[in-house]
Amino acid sequence: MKKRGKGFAVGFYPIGLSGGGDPSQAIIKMKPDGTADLTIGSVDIGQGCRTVLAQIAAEELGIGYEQVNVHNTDTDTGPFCMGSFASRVTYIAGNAVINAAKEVKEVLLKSVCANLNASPEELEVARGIIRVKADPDRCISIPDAVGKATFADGVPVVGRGASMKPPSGGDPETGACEPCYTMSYAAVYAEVDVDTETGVVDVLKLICVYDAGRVINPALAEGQAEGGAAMGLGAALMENRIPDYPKMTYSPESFYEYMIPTAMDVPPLEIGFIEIPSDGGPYGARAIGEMSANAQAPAIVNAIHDAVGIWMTSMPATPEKVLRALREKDAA
Amino acid sequence: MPVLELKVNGNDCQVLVEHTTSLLEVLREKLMILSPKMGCNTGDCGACSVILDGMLVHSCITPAMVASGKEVITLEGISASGELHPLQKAFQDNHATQCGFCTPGMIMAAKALLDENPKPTEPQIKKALSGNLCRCTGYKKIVESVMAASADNPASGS
Amino acid sequence: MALEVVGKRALKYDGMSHITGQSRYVDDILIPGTLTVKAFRSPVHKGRMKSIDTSKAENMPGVAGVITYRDVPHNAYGMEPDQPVLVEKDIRYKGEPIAAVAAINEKVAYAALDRIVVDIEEEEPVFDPLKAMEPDAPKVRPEGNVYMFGSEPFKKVYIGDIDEGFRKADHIIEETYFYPDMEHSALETQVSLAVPEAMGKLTIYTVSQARNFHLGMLAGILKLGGDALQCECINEWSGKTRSSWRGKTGMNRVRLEGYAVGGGFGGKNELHADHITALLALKTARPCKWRWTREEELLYSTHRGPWYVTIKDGVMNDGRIIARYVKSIHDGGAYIGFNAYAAGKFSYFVNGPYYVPNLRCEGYCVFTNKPVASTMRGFAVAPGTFAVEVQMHKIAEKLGMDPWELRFKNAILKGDQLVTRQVMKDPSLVETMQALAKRAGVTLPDHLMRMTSESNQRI
Amino acid sequence: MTNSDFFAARDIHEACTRLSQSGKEAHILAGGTDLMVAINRRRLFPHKLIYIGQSGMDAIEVKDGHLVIGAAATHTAVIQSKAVKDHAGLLVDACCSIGSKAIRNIGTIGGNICNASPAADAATALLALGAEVKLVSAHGERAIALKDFFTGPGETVLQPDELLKEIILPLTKGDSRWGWLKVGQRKADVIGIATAAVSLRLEHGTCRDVRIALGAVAPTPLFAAKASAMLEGRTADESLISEVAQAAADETSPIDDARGSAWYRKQICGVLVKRILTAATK
Repeated sequence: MKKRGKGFAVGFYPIGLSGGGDPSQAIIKMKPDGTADLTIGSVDIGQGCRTVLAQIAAEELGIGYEQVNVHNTDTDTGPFCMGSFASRVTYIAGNAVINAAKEVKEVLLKSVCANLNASPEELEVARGIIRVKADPDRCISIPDAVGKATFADGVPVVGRGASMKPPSGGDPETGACEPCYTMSYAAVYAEVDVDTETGVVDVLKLICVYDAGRVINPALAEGQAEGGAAMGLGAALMENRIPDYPKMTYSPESFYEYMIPTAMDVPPLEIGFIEIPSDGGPYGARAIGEMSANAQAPAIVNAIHDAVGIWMTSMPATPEKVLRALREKDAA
Repeated sequence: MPVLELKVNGNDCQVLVEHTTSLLEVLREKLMILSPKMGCNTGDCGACSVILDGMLVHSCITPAMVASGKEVITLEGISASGELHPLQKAFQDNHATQCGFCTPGMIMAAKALLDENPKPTEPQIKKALSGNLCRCTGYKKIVESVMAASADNPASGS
Repeated sequence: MALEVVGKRALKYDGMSHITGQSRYVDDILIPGTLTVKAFRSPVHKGRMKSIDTSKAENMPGVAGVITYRDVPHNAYGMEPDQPVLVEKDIRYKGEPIAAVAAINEKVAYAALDRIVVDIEEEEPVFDPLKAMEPDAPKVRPEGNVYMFGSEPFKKVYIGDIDEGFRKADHIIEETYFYPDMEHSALETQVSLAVPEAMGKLTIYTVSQARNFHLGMLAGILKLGGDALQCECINEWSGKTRSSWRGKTGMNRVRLEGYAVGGGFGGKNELHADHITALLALKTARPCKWRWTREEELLYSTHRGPWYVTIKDGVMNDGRIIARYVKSIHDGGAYIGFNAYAAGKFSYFVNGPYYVPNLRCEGYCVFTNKPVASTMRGFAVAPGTFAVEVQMHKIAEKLGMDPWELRFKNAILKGDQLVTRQVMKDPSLVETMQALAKRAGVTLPDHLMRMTSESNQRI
Repeated sequence: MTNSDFFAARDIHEACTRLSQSGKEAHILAGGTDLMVAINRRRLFPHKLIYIGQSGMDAIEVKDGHLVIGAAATHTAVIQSKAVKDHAGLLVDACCSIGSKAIRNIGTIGGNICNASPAADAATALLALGAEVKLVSAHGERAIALKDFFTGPGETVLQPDELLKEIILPLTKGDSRWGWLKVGQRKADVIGIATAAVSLRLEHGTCRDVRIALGAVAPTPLFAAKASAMLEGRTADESLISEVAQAAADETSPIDDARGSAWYRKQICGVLVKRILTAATK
């Protein structure tokens, strides 16, 4: 009948196109009321890159999140971004935004330093003001500073930023190269029930822990992790575009044939982050998008083994494949 | 061509349709009500979910003529007063949207549930939403949002 | 300075528009006069198109335009441009676009497809990558069914000496794993709306995840900037001199505009519809919209190609993995797409998060008569993660060792090299596993809980 | 509505008359959950639709010692009906596992039968409940046992001018027991790889009126006559249940398809029968 098993698996995932050479760029301009327009080329596919990049811009500029508009509408206005793939946007576009904000701050500090009787290096930007680090009472509000730069100095308060890992082609003999900035880490724990007569695997619980470095927005990071867990579950148990592989006999033609998990299929999920800063990511961020969907399948397969002693080396572990493996084990 | 008369989000509408036209096509292409989405056109994903005379339906496989004389509510119609529906607010506060494509149908499915059962349990919510696929969220924050909306609004209705 | 905004649960930028149904996706953009596009796709898995006659479709009332390969200025695209926009002669997968029509509505568009006459000589397809690798297999492509990485039929990466490692090892553990073909299943299918603008420019409303990438490809296909396109240049990833993936001029003639995107997961990293709607918009001088059906999406869009991963590990009695050989076979479908890149990415990270001093990976990328494989969440690493992580449990079972202990023993630590010789500066597997164990209620022995990635003290 | 393409029948008589006039050009439309999928996928181009959703054919009532369910009753109506709950609990369980809430709200029990899918959940349960169906045309009515209704995948004895009017079930009596089990590729909104429905009555420990039906394991929903007879009038024990389950599996003739192989279906349908019988005869 039903047998319980526990398993776990880990994994890591690189940030950015493997081999580098994938730039992201950002432009920030300030309006005279101290609000900002952040223009990027990165596409928001639902993961929330506009949210995260607006948070980074706001943090750097010392203004509120709601004060940042994000524009990523089209390729004429937006600066270059290689794309929203390879778990790269938070890290690479995030650094581009930081660099753009730095340039904005340079313009502003240069404009107001005389008013504050200090050199630009002696100033800092925080909570809507520019102030002298050593004497925080000597300060000017960001709207006033942008106003001065715009209307008194007549300079545009604009910053540009880019971030890119230079291409790393690799040694033709050994393949040695530096393919990525750094890695994110995943560890997933699964508990399953295996029905020994039908082969049905019931995943009871998934606990997923990630080191995504500094988490820029915990709610969005959880969302990625939860969606990744569901996709990993689908990969482990049901999803297959070519069920009769390698024959193309039964290619699914609708969502009634290609199964993805429903709300009923996703077990209770527990998501945790440890935040070990990365070397070079914005505020120590790593990535979360893709690595969140990888370790569930092996964790579930290892749990199935713990339950009934079979190795499901071929995914997905459909009821039929599990039952066949159980029968083979019994026969052996 | 048959004439279809129906009420959508409180407005009386008259449209010419073919006998095989789906309700989704009428909503999107004739009435320009765009929150119901076409995700599969086979009734499997739920992105087109609307409420027809109090019943949740997949508008893509509901023949438009079947809605004759009936009332359709779409996501646009649940905050007509200008205030967010408790479910909308809960979806926002609980970060339940990612790409947003399933969201209109998901909220309508949740509304149909709460209209019938103002205090559903978590398994009841999951069952009620199981015809609405979401590839982004893993459903957790969606289910939490429905729980939150039902807790805040004991007599949740439109 | 304490962080003020970063680290906060800021509400999603587009959350309010999602929950009120106001988010506009490409299919929600309604422009009067827009034509509906449908594609005539290959009915066979493999074949040779001897002739195509679209005149009956063109002459139908309500049909504004029909395109075939003759209408494509540069009929090749991709990372190493090898994929035709529309089939000229060789059909390499079932569903491959052969022609496309733009008509006043869907009904007319479908009726027009029924009037396109093609003469196809069907040929024997090959679906199994293992069969495709055999010398007498039907050829998916004239140059052979195995992608050549320079002079070798696989992507090779190695460090140390695996033969030496296997000699010293106390145990050899070998297994082959299979990772299936998956569909991204974003709820929004491929949609494209191309709108001719003044001065011969074009705006394309796109679901692309990578607009600038696709802008370059489209500039190459459409040749709107003149002829000086598709120069030979160093391919950034393969390091080989080949045609570039991007056109060299004309990027100011096309504007890719994106609205809300209904999910990607890697399924919108390849051109699916934008090139064809663009060609039809240019031909008809009217807005053209193409929304793929779910059936098209499942059968003919890009997908995660299946992988066979064979791992042979040389392991010591104390659990140290001292040698690993990995052979992967990636079923890439009919074209190169991102497949060669994928073989590289797979091999770079085939260590898993473990230190293995002697490692060699040979990554094959095989052509079969299937739609081209492409990127999908966890791209090229997910199959390796699956194989390596089940392998780790198998090793633990064989040694009678706790699988946690085995992973801590081999964990990548600060300063360790991967097979690429890239030095890990900030690894955190140890800490991630410790956190998981705590959450899962697994009590690990003190010596494991005391470990740190930073100290590089192997147990 | 008098439009010739779309005819909304106000009663069954109108529906029959229109059907006999239109012949093969017309399709009966009830909920449309199967028909519209076929239309949207361009597998079917019906010239005319005769809509029976407003024809009063959706009543569910106890009449003359029988439970009578109108063919146009939706699955949701069946699930919510007290009469069905009281007299055919098995049907409630089966209808709950059909599609999603939105499908059940509009899909009808008559549609589930007439579509004649081998995997039809309601049809399988109705076989186990000993259902009769009443077919009607402009020329008259006839009643046949549901097990004689199906002739193949998507094929039935319905004549071109006939439509399914209602489903007639015997009222349960005494200590009635039933069970419904389904194995699918996921937990909800799924077509069964195999399903099993069993109904019986315990009379002092003896099994009476045993009916075992299986879905998705034959060209039609399958009434396992031999297995049912094997248990009739006997006291169930573990070994008898195993024999009956095996007999049920032996009656199947499954095929390979995207959801599973014939081998797998044979393996599990017996398991499902065994589990239901074990629980039901306790």
